[in-house]
Amino acid sequence: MAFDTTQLIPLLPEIILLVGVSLVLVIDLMVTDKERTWPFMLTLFTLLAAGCTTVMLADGTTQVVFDGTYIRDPMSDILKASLLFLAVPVFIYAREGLMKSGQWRGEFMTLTLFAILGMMVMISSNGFISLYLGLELLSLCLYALVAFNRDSSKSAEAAMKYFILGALASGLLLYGISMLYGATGKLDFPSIAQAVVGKESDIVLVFGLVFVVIGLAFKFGAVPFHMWVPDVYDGATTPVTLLVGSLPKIAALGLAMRILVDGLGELQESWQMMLIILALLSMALGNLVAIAQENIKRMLAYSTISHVGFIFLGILAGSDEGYRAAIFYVIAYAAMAAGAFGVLIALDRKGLEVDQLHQLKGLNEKHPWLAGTMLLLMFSMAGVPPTVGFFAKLFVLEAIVSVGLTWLALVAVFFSIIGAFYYIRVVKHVYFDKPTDDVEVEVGGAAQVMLAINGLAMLALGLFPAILMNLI
Amino acid sequence: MIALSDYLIVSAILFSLSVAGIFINRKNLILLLMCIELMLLAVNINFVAFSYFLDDMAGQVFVFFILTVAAAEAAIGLAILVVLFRNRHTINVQDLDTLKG
Amino acid sequence: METIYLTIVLAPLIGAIIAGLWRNQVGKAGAHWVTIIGVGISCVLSIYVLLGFTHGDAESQNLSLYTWMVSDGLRFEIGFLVDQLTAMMMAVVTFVSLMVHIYTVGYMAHEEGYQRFFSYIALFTFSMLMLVMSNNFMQLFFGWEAVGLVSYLLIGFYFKKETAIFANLKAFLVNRVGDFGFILGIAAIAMYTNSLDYAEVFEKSAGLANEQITVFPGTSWSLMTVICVLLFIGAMGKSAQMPLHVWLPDSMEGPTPISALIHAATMVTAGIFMVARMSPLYELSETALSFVLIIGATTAFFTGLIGIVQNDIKRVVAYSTLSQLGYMIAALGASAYAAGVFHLMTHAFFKALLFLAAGSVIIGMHHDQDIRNMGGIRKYMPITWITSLLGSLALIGTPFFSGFFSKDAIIESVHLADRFGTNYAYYLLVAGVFVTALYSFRMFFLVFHGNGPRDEHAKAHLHESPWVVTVPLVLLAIPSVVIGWFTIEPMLFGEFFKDAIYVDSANDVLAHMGEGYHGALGFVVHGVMQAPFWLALGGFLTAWYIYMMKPSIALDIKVRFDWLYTILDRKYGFDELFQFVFAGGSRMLGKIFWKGGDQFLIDGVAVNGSAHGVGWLASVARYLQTGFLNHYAIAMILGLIGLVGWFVILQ
Amino acid sequence: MFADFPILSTVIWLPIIGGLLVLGSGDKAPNVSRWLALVVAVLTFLLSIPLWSGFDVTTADMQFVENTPWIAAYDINYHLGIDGISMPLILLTTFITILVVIAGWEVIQYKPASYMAAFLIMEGVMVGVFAALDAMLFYVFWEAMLIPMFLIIGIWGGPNRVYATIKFFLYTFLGSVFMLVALIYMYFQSGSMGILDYHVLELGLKEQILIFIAFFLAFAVKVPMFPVHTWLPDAHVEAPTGGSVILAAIMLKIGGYGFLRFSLPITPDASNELDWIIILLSLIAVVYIGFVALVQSDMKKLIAYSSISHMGFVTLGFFIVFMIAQNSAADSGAVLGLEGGMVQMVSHGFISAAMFLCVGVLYDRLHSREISSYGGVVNVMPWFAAFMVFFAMSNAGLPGTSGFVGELMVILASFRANFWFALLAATTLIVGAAYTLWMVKRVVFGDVTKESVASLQDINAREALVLGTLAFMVLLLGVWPAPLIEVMDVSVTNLLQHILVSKVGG
Repeated sequence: MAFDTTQLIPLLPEIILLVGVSLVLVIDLMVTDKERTWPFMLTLFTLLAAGCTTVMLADGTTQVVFDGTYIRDPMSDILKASLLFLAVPVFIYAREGLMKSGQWRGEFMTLTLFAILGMMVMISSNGFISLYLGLELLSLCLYALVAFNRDSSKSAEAAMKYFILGALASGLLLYGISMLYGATGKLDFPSIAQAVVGKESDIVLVFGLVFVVIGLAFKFGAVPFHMWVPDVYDGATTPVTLLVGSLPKIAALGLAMRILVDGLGELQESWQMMLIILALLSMALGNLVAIAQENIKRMLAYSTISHVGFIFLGILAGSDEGYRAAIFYVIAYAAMAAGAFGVLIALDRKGLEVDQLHQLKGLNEKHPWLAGTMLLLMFSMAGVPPTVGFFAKLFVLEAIVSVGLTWLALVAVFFSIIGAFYYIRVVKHVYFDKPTDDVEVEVGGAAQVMLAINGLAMLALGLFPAILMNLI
Repeated sequence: MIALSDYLIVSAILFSLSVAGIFINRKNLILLLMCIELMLLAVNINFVAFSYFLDDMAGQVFVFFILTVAAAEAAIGLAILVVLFRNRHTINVQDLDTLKG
Repeated sequence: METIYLTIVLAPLIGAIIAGLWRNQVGKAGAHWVTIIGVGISCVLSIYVLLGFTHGDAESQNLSLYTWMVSDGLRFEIGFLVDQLTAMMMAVVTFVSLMVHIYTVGYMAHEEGYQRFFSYIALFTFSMLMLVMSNNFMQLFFGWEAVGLVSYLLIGFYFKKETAIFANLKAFLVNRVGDFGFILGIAAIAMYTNSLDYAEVFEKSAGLANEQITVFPGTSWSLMTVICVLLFIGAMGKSAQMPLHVWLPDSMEGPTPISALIHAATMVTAGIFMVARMSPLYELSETALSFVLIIGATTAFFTGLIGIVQNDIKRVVAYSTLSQLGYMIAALGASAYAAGVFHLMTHAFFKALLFLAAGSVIIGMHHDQDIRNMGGIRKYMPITWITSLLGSLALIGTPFFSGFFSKDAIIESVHLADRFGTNYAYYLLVAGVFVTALYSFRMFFLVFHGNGPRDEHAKAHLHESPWVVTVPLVLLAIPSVVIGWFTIEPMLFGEFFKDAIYVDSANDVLAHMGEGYHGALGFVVHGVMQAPFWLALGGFLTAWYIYMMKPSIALDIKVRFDWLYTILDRKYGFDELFQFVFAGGSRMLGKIFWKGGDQFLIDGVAVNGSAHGVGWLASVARYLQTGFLNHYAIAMILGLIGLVGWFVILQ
Repeated sequence: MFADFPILSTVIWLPIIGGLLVLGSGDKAPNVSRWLALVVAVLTFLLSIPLWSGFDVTTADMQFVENTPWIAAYDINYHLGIDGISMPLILLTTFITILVVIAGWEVIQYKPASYMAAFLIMEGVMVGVFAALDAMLFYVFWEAMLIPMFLIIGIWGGPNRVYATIKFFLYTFLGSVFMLVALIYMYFQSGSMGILDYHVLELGLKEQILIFIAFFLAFAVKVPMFPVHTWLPDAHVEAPTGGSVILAAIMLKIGGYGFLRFSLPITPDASNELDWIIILLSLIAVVYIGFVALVQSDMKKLIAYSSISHMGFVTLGFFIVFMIAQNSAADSGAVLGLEGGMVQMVSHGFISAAMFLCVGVLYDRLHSREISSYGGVVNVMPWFAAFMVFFAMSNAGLPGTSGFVGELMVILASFRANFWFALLAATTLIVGAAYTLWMVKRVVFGDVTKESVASLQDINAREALVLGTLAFMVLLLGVWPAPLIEVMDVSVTNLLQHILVSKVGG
């Protein structure tokens, strides 16, 4: 079949991004100043351009191009748009952090942009092949990024762990895909969907499904495949953790939706049961172990695990309402995580990374704006109205109650109480304790403004969640 | 004639060998990297077998993608290994336990 | 008429507010003038209203001022019911209060907190009038508690004295125990008659005569008995009857004028007034009346005994008040309500007189209240001597004195009543007469006769109190003597109380007594032949013989009967018992509940316990993250095996 | 009158925006922020007066209603409205906040702007709770109220504030979270988020019991009822004076209001079934907590326990409704109980606010809340002693003060339900008087033994103004409660008829 250029239009955002990355790569070689403002400006420009094009292209229809391997539909639009627009604050915070620790090198920009490209491919994949490619592109970039700080043994160890477990997980995923391929003979989701209709109880199919769900669970960081999350969050430098903690979760949701909903929608009862088990374990262990942490990054890692539990609740509801709730939740969560790590970066000082809880003491004395942002973020994570976190939890709970899983809602809500404790403990450190050291907090202008916007977004979306809800 | 099930059994054995290699091994990391490669190859066998028996080319195309990705993965894995060795002067799995709790 | 009642009630209140809030601006003189004018106005008007009833043709008015609240068909009003009983009480209250106001000018001359004291006694008069004039239970309860509040403030007037602030707390709490029963009674009435207005309640109460109420499941008691007993518990608290009498002796910590006003004449009589007002209810329950009778009689006799061994002049008079209140309650118990109220009136006069005389003696002796180092004051304070002689004679019931008429009427009516416990009560009351005579004249002789106060210094300063003190004494002495003679006819046997107090014809003892009554003189002649007169005389002679002729006898009686002496001295151990059981008991209970319940059980186990549990679980779960790469891989594989096992094999 | 002007929204959002402005004004010029806060508080109160004057006493349905869609996808809409039950509480909130702003004038030196801002925001949110008629809107306001209070206790509190405020937060969060699931469940049963629709929603008995338990957990913690009350004394002891006043005067009432607005009308049969548990807990609260209050050595803890005991009356008044209806002898009295509970809530608002302000006055001078460190205060502070004794008396339920009105009505009503309820409830007369007056004896009366007490000066004009207004309100409500009862009468009667009708239906 002839190749006509109209098929490229849905891919415009990806193309812009690719061109942008290459330019950054080249320009970075020539630029000499420490700030690397030019490549940074170019990166931001690429992201915004890609984001705008995604928004322009989004017209509610679904386009399948490239012989069925690439799909652009409302879900991919919202996920890609939120991914790109969230990447802007992530970059600003990361630049702030890396500048302080003197690690600000061009490779960070290129690797991150490639990672984002990988995510976009994953989100709009219509077959296992493109899915696998996007996933590996993302994972490999992240492995490299975690080891970004060459001379810190912690990062190296974290990277190694992440790499080994990541490779193991992708191996399991592939094994699952091969099984599915074997059972259905197809690799693209629409045809798999038809092929699967009659054969719910086929052993090979279910076997493949289990492996795929495990691969998926690893990407999210759900218990018992969560082991890498705390070590990577703690080991990597904070800017990298910020990246690992926020954007990939959106991509992971895209991955889950593609496989479970587009591909294996028919096997809903079985993967729903799997997800319930994973969700319960994640919420339980995530909230529980977070209490015993003194290191903020590890605490936020475990909090991510507990949030993953809630996202799984959205997916397992299986209703359209559930998926919308899951998307809303993951976008809100990504913003929260970005904000939280952003605040940590703002507190970093020359050469000394802030990662202990007691280092947060008395932030309200030193920098009320930052303290206010941290307050809004923490209460949003705890799910206390009027922040957006509450509505995220609310919509997910409504989804599962509408499907009749009221007991699951009660258990989820119970764990969120335990969760609330360590979030308000952070607020305690920030507001109620006196500062232990009198070192001034200096934060770059852009980061400070961005953090303020991020914090206030928590409140604004909390008061008017319809803004985001109607887009989905 | 070799039936589909024989291929599946072989790839299953290879797969479980590599998984065992990953979590039994106490000593060095390179062995771990080798196990990962082994796992990907096992999956390739699976794909080729299914593709042959279903006589649909998509499976074998997928294998090529997997091979390329495996190569990239090995590169990154060794790079991280080098960085790790530069910092820690050891590649023993037992010493990688500073991050815990 | 409404404006008159309003002025009667509001005049003292306005006086109290002015004296209280603007005390510095008004100054000492201003304060006592404002309050005296206030109370004076209401006293004159009250007497006018009383005359309206006795000589004019006024009949009872029942009007409501404003609706306090209407909830669920139950109307809460503030209003006045003025009939003969109220008029009489208003006159007594305002008159005695006026005397006390004038008296205090002298007594409290150089005490600090002068204006505050005047504002309190004016406030007291307001509360007492509200209580007496109310036409519904809610306002009665308002007056009831307001009077309790003012007595709390006045007993604790010398707030520097530790014993005073202990006494006022004790008084308030014991009153509150009474009010506890009182409010339950009101709740019962509100439930069964669905109204709180006297008129409506009395109308409906006839229909409820044989209504039953199950308090303990299985038993069922007559509703009227339960209501009357509950109301009477309130009266016991306020009028200091036997178990709840412990606060009155301690209330002597307050300045003497208030002992006279509150703890002799007005507040303590509120209980008797209430029972008399509720006569239609009480008439419907025999058991309640006999309960009242027995409590009254026991209080009359046993508190009188304690009076004999007291050495503080105010305590002796206090115990005599307790015993006289016992007499009034006994009269009510014998459903001779008019006799009870009659004795209330006469008692108000001579008891106020005795207290004020004691106060004047205390001023003379420079606040030394121990009668043992007094004596022979007769020569130095003649007016006080004469007036307290008249008071004592009226108290023990010598013929022609008012005490005689009212006390004899009570003893006669108890004798005639045929109810459970009447003869027990009769013997106690008769024996009480002897005891009353003994302790009142023991005090009289020890204080006024004998050979002068021991230490010279006190003797040198002894002189008659200023006119401000002695004039009220004289003014009170006159009614103590003559009031009985004039008012026995209309009150007891005449038509005075006809519509205020309802007495069931079956047990109308006073009517039965009335047949044999022909004139006050005839009553005296009849009375002289009865036992009480001789017992009173006997008591007088023994007191005269022991304390005038041979004081040594008193000592060896005390030695021979020292077990009896200690019992009486320690007031039958009621104080220690209540202190240990109630005060100590509730503190200990509080500690158990707090330490055991709140601190240990709820906080310790449930709250902190679960918090520690979660914390411990968290720290344990934390060790799952060992840091070893292969442990992580094992975890993943276990997860894999688990899921595969669950789904592939089980399905 | 200007009917279309959204009064309720302004009364909610004016203080919140005002609070943000005060926060914005920063701590550089404390006086500017204090005066701004006062202006906002007074303005809000003036704006809430039309709610009283414009209130139509004859109808039971909602007034000043505002209804605009908020999240259409889940048909959550911004639905506000008040009736006889919520209107007095709103006025109490706006009134008390002015006093808190004045009370915290000089006392708060550390970051006064954020202190005032926190209170103003909280005022707006609390009015929101009372006015919300949409389940989610109610829940958002209900939870949002926790944050300012959490910060107030945490930042300006006493030495052990952190433990107290975290305990306070988690306790309330625990209770309310289960209510959320119940609300969602009912949303799917009825298809709408409107609270009034829940009132007419037919539910099976088993469902009703589960929903009732969820609501009970949320509101029992707020009231606080017996087993879940231990957070209140800690929160009070550690909270600054202003915090204690708001906590006692208004936040406890939200629990009571919740019972009236949610538990009783939505699950009448379950309430009927389980009313004996709540009556038992309320009576325990009255008696048990009364004795516990007796042995307290810390003034604030004592008053905190006394508010638990008084709030026990409120829940008693609400839940004897069914027993009265069944008790043949009593023809009516259920409305008396409900209105008694309501009046007790309003009057306890004034009295406990005043008592905490009195302790605050002493604490500002001597920085100790221990009863033992005082004695003979009357000699050096006569005016303060007068106020203290007056409020102590009203706390012990002296007739003529508002404390007595609520207790009288509840005792009269509970007698109709069962003799023993009234008897146990009436013990509060004795125990209440005992612990309050014993405290007064040890603090106010007696001779001046400690020289620290000797150096105290009497209350200044500002404190006198605050205590004076409260004294006036307590007296006014005590001497003439008719207007308050009149306002709530029709709504409460309508609520009662609604409750007595079984909903188990279909």
